[in-house]
Amino acid sequence: MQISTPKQLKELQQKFQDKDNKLVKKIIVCHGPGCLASGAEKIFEEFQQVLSKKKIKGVTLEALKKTGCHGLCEKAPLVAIEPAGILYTRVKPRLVEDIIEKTVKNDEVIPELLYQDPETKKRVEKYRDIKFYSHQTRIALRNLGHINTADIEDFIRVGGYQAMAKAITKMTPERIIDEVTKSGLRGRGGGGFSTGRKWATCRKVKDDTHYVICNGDEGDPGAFMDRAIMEGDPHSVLEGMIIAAFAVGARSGYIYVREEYPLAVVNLQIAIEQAREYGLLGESIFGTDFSFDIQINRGAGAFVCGESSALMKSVAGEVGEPRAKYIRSVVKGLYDKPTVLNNVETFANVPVIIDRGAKWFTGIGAPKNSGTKAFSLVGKVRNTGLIEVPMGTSLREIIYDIGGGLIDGRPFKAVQTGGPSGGCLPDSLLDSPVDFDSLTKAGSMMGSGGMIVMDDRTCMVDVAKYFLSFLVSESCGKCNPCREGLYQLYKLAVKVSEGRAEEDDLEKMEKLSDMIIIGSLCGLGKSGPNPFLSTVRYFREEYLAHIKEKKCPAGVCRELIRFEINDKCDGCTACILACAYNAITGKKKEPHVINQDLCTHCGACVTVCTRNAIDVI
Amino acid sequence: MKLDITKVPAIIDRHPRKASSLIMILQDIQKEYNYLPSEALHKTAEALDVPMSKVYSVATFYNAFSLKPRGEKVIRVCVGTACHIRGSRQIQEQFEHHLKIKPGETTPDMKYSLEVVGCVGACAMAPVVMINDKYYGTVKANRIKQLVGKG
Amino acid sequence: MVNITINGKLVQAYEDEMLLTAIRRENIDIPALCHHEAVEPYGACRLCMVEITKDEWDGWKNHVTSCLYPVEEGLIVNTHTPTVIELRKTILDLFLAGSPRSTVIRKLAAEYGVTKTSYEEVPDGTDCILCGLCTRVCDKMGFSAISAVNRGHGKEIAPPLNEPPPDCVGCLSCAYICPTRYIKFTDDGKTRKIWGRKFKLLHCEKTGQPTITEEFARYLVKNRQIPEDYFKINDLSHRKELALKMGEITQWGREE
Amino acid sequence: MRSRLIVNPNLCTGCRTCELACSFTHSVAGKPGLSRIYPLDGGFKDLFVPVVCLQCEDPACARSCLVDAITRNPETGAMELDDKKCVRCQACVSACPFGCSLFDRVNNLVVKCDLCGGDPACAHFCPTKALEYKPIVPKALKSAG
Repeated sequence: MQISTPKQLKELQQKFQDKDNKLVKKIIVCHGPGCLASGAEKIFEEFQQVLSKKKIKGVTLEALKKTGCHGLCEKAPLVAIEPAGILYTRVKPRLVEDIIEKTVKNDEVIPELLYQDPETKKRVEKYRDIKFYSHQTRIALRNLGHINTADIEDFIRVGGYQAMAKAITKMTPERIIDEVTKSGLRGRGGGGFSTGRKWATCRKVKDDTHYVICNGDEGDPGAFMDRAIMEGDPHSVLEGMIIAAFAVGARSGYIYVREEYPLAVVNLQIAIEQAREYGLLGESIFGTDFSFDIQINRGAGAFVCGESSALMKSVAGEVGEPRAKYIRSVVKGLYDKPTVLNNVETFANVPVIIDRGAKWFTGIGAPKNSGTKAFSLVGKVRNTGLIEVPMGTSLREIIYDIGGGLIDGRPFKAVQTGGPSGGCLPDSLLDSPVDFDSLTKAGSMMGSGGMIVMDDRTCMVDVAKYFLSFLVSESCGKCNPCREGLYQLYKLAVKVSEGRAEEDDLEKMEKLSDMIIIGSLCGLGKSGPNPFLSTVRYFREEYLAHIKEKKCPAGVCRELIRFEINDKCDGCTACILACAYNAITGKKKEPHVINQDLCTHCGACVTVCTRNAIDVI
Repeated sequence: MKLDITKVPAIIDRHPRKASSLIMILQDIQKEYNYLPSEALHKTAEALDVPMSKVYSVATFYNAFSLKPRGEKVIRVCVGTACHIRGSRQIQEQFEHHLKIKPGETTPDMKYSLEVVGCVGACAMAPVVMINDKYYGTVKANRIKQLVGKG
Repeated sequence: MVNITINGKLVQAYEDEMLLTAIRRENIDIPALCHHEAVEPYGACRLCMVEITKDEWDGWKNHVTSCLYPVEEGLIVNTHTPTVIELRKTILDLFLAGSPRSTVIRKLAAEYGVTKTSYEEVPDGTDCILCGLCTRVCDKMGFSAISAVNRGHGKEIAPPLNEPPPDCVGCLSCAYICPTRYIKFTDDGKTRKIWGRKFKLLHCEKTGQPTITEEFARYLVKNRQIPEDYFKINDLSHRKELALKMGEITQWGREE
Repeated sequence: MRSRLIVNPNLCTGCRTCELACSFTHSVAGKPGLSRIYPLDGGFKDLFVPVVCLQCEDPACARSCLVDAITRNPETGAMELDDKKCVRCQACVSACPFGCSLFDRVNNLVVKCDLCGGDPACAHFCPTKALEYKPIVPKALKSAG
């Protein structure tokens, strides 16, 4: 099937819609990252088996859909029943038969499987009434949870590739770039650079070859938006890339996917092959003289390859060492050719902007920060998951309304955004809007969209130490300030966390941080001290507690704490089994005791104790 | 046991003979052998006409590559931010304790390798452990023994 | 030619040249450990960083490595601002922590007032500062016998698989270019040892004096089309031959 | 027409003034450097031959230099060695068939004649005109290789 005109595409869409309309019921099994980690595949197989065994009128195997991330990962695995709009949470394989019998066959809702509002304790029947969803606006994630992963039919059914058809057959490259520029779309990878301006610069470079690269090297720990898009809606990324390629005059494109995402590679590859089959990739697209094809490159486990020049080196099969930014990659990028590099989410936004126009897009979000941003809301928050909100939404709204507040109702302490380049923001900034400029002003960063919520049991010194140790092992090692500077900064953070530091060590750390920021070659080093700087800025007392009182108020830093079992212990032996160091002894149903000489303060016992019987002192 | 590297030329042939194929070829070799045998590195260097030093540089720069044989089951403990604040360090230590190896090492019986990974992108289910290609979410310290058992 | 201002003085620089070249032409001393004219600039040691600005930048300033920042019309460069000096001090302090025994580093650090590192000395630190000059010159010469391995703080320079490197010809360029003289070799006039490899030296047929390694000569014969005969005798014998030849010619001139 | 350094051994007395002149002109850190010119006993009774770089048309020194440190000065025609680029591999020292790339062991430098940028000191100070810098091309001495 080769589509050669926009009309053919429309006809095809109609055909797929008609086919879909015939489905009386749809059983949607979420295959997002969270659900996959909770056994979604088993649920899907179970549905397949039960459905093929039972004969239900109008419900065939076609009713069964495997979609991308629904977002509410906390309650994974998720199953939705359409068109009723029912969302079942924490589904287990043994419940599948029940769901088919009751809900699919007889439209009967199973209350125990419904989402329970943490405040009202009420079960919510309709998907859209769950607060987690009602506060969101989905653009980049528009198709997740609605269409089959890597299925071009389903994608075309919901209007896929229409924007691309419009761009190629009705618009000039200049008009496209103009539209994207006017939309105010800024790089969703975290840099926040104007996408339209990037394209315009690239187009202007006179060269016989231009490249388009999609950065799918989502390296920030705690972020998985791009993974969800690449796995759940790969065609949106392709469509965005094709439009970009047409706009800048590129004939080849690359998608660089980090190696930790094998499923993303599989689904993108399927999508590419489907698009080629339909004539949407390859020679003379839509009968024009525009030709474009895409190749996937898998990363090999290097955070620094998220940096553009390092990524391009890696695509070329080399070591991912960044080069100095004085020569911009948009002018001299992959193989020294002008190259547009955008992030997955940025590309996923492009078709919608072309389809609905810049004006519509600027109507969403905040001034100079138009549109939405996807976040992975994780950490000590109740509703962990994948969300998308208009720019400018406050942190409070995200954490409390969508996230449902903190686990066990513990006090909020900080929220970390921007990954290892970002920072930790305290409760005093909960009402500040989430957009590129506000976050930077607050000493953090938008980053690619990880949002990690921390409660009072999270130690900020430990968090800074964590990020520094991450960066020390991920630094490419080329330049001195990053390789040696971050290493020394890490060593100093360890000193603080172990209670060996003195007050002037903090100043030393701050001074060193300033020099690392000025001196480093690439963004990794230049933003490396941010997690330390932001925590010391907002949580200085906590650092001082470690230094002066030799105490870790959050009860995390091992050298400064010890554990004791209190009288709530009912002798369940859970902690004894969890302790890897045999430091806990006691008989069943008798209070246990911790041998302080053997205890390593790892805290495993605390995590398994259901009686709150272990105190951190 | 002598290593059979006769499959290497076929792996190389699946890719264009140019320097930019290097990482992809190494990935495929690793997939086949579970690590990068040195003879395979030499063959790759020769076939792509890339200096051996560059091949070695790439093979040691990226985390995904191992120059030592790895165990049947590769246990990867996610130590991403979300996992960290939900206790991945304990999980890692539990594995270290039960398997008596450190990250990057393999048990002498070649059954298990332990690795830590920056983030596997399943942050909502923190802490997460991957055993070969399978994900395990919300892992608790007392589940480790069982995980090591089944994997 | 482009006009730039260096430390308040208006100077001219060639287009496409790097700032460092223009600065050094003015006899301004700024340190650079990873820079060598034989290879492409790299920007790893960060010691040559300077402050730049332009009139039209509205007071905005940037710090760049002068070794790979191309000169631009109207650039205002300051090579010794307090921040730049502080930066160099910090970098040298960090280098000193990693290479506490290196005389080169100690001397340079002392010039910036750092006599003892204020950081924790790196356990098993070496004199290698990972400037990458050895690997870059080895690449440039066409051997690529050694390379950087691992990354981050575990990075080091090594031959592939840590075995004697087959592509090495024993030219010693890596050892000569190393700013901290970390790369060790031995040469007893018969054999040369470097990177765990042994090389036999060629000897002048007339004087018996050693010249270059067999492998290096073979490489030059093969890749640079130098006649093999040229390597049979050393430079002194070549000169004597030339003198003899010229003498003969002159002699003919006399006879005529 | 470009000038060349002409050697006429018939006039050479072996006084070694040229060597001194070269050494002082190419001093290293205030100390005399290695002379690029060598008056050698040519093996014919009273005849001395000052051996100096011939600035070949297709020079083996430049061809053997793997870092492109030896290039021709378009004004003087001299093959000049850029010490900032030289990595001391001494390929040129071994490759020059006339032995005119020299290794200065004292200063750890590779050196060769650069015609002093257009006014060779050796010719300037030669008392007997055995060395002359003038626009003549001797027929007998063609480039080597």
